[in-house]
Amino acid sequence: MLQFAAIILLMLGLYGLLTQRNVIKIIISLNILEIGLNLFIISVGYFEGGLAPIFTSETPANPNFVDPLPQALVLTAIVIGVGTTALGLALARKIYQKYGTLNLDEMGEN
Amino acid sequence: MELSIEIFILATLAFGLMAYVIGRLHKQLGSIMTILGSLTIFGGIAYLGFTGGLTGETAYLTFTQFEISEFGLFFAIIVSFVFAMVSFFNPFFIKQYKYPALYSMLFMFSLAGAIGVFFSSNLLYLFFFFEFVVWTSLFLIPMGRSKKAASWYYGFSAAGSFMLLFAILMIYNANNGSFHISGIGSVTGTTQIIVFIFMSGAAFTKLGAFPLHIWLPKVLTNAPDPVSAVFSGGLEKLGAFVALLAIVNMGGIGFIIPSIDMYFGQMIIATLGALTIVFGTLMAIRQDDAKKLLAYSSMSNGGYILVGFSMLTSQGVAGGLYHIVAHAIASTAAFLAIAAVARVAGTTKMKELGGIIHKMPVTYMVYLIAIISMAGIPPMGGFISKWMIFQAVIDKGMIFIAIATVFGSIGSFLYVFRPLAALFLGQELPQFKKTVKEAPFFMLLPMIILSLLSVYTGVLPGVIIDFINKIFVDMQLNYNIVMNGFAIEGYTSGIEGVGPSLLNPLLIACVFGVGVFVAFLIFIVLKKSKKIDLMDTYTAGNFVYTEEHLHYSVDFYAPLERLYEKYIHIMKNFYKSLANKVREFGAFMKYFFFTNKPEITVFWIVALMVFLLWGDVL
Amino acid sequence: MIEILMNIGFGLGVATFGFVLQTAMGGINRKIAARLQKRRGPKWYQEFIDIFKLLSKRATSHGWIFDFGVIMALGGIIGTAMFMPITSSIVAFEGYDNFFIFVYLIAVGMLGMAMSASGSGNPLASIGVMRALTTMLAYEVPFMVVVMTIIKLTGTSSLTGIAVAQQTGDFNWFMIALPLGFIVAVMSLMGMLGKKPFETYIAPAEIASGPMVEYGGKQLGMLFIMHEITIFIEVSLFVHLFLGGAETIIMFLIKYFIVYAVLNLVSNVLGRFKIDQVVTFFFKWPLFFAVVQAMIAIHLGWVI
Amino acid sequence: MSAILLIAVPLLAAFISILVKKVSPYLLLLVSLFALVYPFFMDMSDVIIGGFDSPIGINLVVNKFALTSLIAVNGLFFLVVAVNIAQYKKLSSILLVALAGLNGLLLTGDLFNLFVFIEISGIAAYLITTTNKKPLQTFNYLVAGTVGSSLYLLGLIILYNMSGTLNMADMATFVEGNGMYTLFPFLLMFIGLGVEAKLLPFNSWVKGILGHSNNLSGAMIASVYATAIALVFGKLLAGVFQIEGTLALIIALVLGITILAGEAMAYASTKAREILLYSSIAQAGIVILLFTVGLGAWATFFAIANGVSKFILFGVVNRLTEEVGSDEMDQLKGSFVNNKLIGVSFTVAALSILGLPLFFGFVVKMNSLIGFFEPDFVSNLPGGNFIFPIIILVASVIEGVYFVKLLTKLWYKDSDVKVNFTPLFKYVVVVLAVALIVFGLFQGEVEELVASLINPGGVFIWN
Repeated sequence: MLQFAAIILLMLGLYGLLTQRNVIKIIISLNILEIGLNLFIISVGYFEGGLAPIFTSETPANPNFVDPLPQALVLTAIVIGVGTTALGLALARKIYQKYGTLNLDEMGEN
Repeated sequence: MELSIEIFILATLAFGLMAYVIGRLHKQLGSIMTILGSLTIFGGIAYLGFTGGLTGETAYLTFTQFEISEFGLFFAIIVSFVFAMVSFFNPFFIKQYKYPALYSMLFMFSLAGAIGVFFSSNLLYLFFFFEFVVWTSLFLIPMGRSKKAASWYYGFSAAGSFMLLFAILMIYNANNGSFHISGIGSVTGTTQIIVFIFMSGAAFTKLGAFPLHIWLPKVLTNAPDPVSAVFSGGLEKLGAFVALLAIVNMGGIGFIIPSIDMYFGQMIIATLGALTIVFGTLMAIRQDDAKKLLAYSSMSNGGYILVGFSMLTSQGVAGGLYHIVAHAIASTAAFLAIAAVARVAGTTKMKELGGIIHKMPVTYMVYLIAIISMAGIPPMGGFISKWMIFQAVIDKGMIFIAIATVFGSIGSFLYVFRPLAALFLGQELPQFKKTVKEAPFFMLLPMIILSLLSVYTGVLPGVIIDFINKIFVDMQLNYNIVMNGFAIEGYTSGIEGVGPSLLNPLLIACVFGVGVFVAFLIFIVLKKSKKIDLMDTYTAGNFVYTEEHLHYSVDFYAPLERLYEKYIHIMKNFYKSLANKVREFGAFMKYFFFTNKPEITVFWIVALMVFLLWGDVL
Repeated sequence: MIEILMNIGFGLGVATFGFVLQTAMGGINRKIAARLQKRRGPKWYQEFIDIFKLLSKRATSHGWIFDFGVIMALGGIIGTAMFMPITSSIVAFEGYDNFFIFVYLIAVGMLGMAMSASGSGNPLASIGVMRALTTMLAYEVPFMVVVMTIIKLTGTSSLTGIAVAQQTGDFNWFMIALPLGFIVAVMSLMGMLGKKPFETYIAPAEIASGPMVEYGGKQLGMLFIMHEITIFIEVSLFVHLFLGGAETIIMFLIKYFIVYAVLNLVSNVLGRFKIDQVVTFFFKWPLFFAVVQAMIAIHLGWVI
Repeated sequence: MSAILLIAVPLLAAFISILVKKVSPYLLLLVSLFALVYPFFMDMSDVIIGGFDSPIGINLVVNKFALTSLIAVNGLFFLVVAVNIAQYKKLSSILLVALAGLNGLLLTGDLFNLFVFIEISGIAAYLITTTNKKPLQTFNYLVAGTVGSSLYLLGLIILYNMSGTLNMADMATFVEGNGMYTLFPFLLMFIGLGVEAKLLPFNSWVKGILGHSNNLSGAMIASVYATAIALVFGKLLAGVFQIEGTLALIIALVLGITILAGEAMAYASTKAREILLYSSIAQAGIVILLFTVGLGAWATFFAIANGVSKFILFGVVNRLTEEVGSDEMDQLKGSFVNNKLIGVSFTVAALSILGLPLFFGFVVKMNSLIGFFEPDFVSNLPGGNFIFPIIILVASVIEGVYFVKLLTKLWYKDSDVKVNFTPLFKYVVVVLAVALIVFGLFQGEVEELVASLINPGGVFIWN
């Protein structure tokens, strides 16, 4: 189920990228896409009833861990996503300074 | 004495570099280096070639291999000779160029490349030298009149040389990874046909044959005057070289057409060659620029070479080879004569010129002899080659090819006469009375040498026929041209009791001489005539005082031109629209993919995905 | 050496013979044409008188190329005529009377004349030359196709060889063997001789006699000689190619007379083409017939 | 000495440079010089990071291929930086990050790690392109780049889910057995990388970026980044992906269109920079095509030759544009009349791209084409044996026509376009041009060098 949610988010993000004409909204669409992706990554490692992959004294003898790697990966991906978003927003600000608008259609550049 | 051919190539390159260095210090001195260089190279190759002192060993250019073949030697001698003759003109033209030192260098470099092509036994390096000639000669062109010609030249040349490359790679593939030149003959089946098509394509582009001829008139018109001569007399012959490899060396391609006993592939080549002749002739007739006219004549003569080769008979192939010699000499001489005029008159447009003969009689005679040879009239070299080609065509009984060859031959009277009448003869226009004078001795020298050779090849063909026979032996072809004393044996029908057709050029020349002598006697014994002014002519009761009005040189063949003027731009328009199609495609793609909208990329990604998923491909 | 000199002398004799023959023929035919038109006409030797008168007059010259061209023209034509066989046995250079020599060596003469005319500086002359060359382009192509057919069939391009092939019975006279080709050749010959309707390049009314406009005196006289010999060459070519040549000199004279007279009569009842009409005319039916004839003869082998 | 230094040192320097702004340009120069020299002394052994063994932990792969690409990319990087740093001192830290990212790209042997480096170098690239003063174009680049890398990540995760490994070598062995299931993720990854590698139709950002580029960004993106991305792409195509069936068809289509359309678009352009940028699209297509069909060794050098040429071309054209104020070809007419040295170098670079003899481009193009025709060569793309050489050759013809047009325009005109080049730039350009000629002349040596990239089995090695 989780995968479906992720895919839907991905699709939403793509849809936003295709249709939105506002710079900020495009960045938001990008973020939605990334969140969908992150969710997807997480979902890869997860299964119903899995335990956190940490060995403690209470860990059963034959532990049913979830895959820890996607969780590690997703952290990196999130960080990168944040970086990109920040850069995008900075650019948005520049764009606004230059054109006085955030709407792509109103910028008058081909 | 023995020398390796690579020494010559390296020496040519060295001469080029020297010409550059010296040319940077002093323009003319640099160009004099080109004279020294090309004369040395020509002398060396010709001397060692005839005495058998050339070897193909490589000590420096170890990446490639050379082999001394008779046909390579044949071409190398012709081309280096043309270069040597033209190089005499360089010092007189060098001041016109924007980059004189570079000119001298590239002039020598293209000679080096050409020699490399003729002697390479490694096909890949044959291509290497082929391309080398392309780009070195490429930069000679824009030093002339138009810069656009260079890109036309490159477009066609590149198309041609890549066709050659493709053919070479096919040969490589078929011969288990060997680039040796003998591989051309050993391909079979479909590969053979593809190789044949592509190699012929390369030959056609270099030779400027229909339908790949567009660059030729453009380049020959707009290149600097000596370079036009080099192209027409020398570099074009690279195409003939490839044609020889493709058409003759590969042997018959495809099935045999029974009624004329020709292979289908050769038939196609012959047809295209015939079209080249007709096209070149018709276009040459209507030109106003003397250089452009000669350019189209070069094209049509290229057609003769192709027709000759494609006959695959002794007469045909020998005629083609002989035509290479005759045309190289004649067309170089003609281009040089026009260049000499252009140097003093500043134009080659025939409607702006007139009466040059009164100031430049020697140049005129050179041009006259050259065009007599080009039109295939005895006693010049062009007659012999055309005669042999006619023999071959009749032998095969190919009517349409015959029509084309005859048409081109008669048509050549028409067009070669144009510059004669409009440029040299007619009223002496006042603007040339003061400024124009005969070319200096060092320009006349090569022109005179070329004229003498034109006559020599037309009177005593023995030496060249022997050489051609040696080429046949060397290429392991079953052809032979028999010399019967001074006469050449032509077409033998095999009908009982009928001997071969004989042509005795020496006899013709003698008889012609006797005729002229008799006419001269008649002329000289009769009363001496009174010399009158050119303006003193019959004008049906009108009095005309301006020379221009008594000079008929614009639209000379107007009635004839009107008959076909609608159709002349077909091929050019085809290539122009091809170029436009590429441009439109590019503009379309640009419009389609390169708008400044961030969603475009996303759209394409999604579109590709949807297409794949929906189409159930995955 | 002596032999060659003898041959050359012989050849010069042929040329002289041709000149005398054609000049006389020309006179006779002028007479015939005059009678048809209900005139008395000039004497049969009128043309000789004209030529000798011209040669004896003092002339004007437009510079060296003007004279040089005339010499080259006459010289070329004399040279060509020297190769011409009269009968199958009377030929100056046996074995070397190659058809292509006649086509191409004659062109030297033409070129010389064109050069000289252009050198006169008269635009009318240049126009005449232009028309002459254009006409040449028109008639030469169909003619050559027919001749090539003959060469292919007989297996030799030697003129006597072709004539002998017709005499020995290998072929009928080619005027019968190749009827279509014969018709084409007749038309081409009309063009070659500059007879109406193909006399556009002389066109006295429009361009004042075309190439000849500037000439007078000895130059014109020499060009007249050249003209007569040219006609001799062309008509005898025709005789050898299509009428089976001649075994005896009488036969040659008869055939020659018939051909020339018939052509002359035909041309006298026709008008004149415009120059572009000449070209389109020759490139339509004559060329078509020539090709059809060649196809039939060479590829199908149907020779009567 | 460990290869990790190539990534760690620039990153460290990047941090330091933020602290001490004054010395940052020198630091950058120093570090990029270090990155250029260091590979020559590096051990040829894989580096394992974090103590986990290869399939599990991240590893850096150091082999001939990596070394060659490192030297080429870092060399170009150093030259770009050296020529431009005086003008763009502020960017020092970013360029250091870019260097780290690029080195990481070329070294890493882990697919996810590759993603991280793509993003690092990508973000640095976005920042470099902000110097174009066209924020909107940079924004386009950012969106396209991010979507691309997201797709790469998506594909990667799907692959991980199937195979349970992220290591390239491990993945390659997994793919061997499960070819057809990996189509979809591979396609995603291919598209993702295709965005960066300028493959049509995922490259709409290129025009905005390179069409308005300046000295720094033009050379950086078209030369350094293009070479690096092409080589990385090549690493994946040659080493990990198994291209057959539908994927091969799609890739063949994409590449064919990229090459032809790239040249056609360049042909249709009248602006010097646009011509160059579209031409580099086509070149990228050719390089990736070569990698795809398994001619990796020559593709490597193709990418490098192209990078060197593009450095000269973009460098010169951007400089001209800056002086003249327009990059319309007609405005630039006669620029080389007074700058013969630059002109000759430019010409050499252009001729090298066209693949004309005497120049490096010829050696590379010829041998690549010969590769297609080796008797035992079997292409994994449909029609690869014959169609693609023809496409490359046709493209070369079109390419030649517009380059010759450009060259004749730049060389001939009587007007006085006066452009001053800094001496340093001149030296660099001339040295590169000479290098192109030298590599072109010593073909045998180049061939040996290339042969060393191919292991005895005849397969191009990436690890």
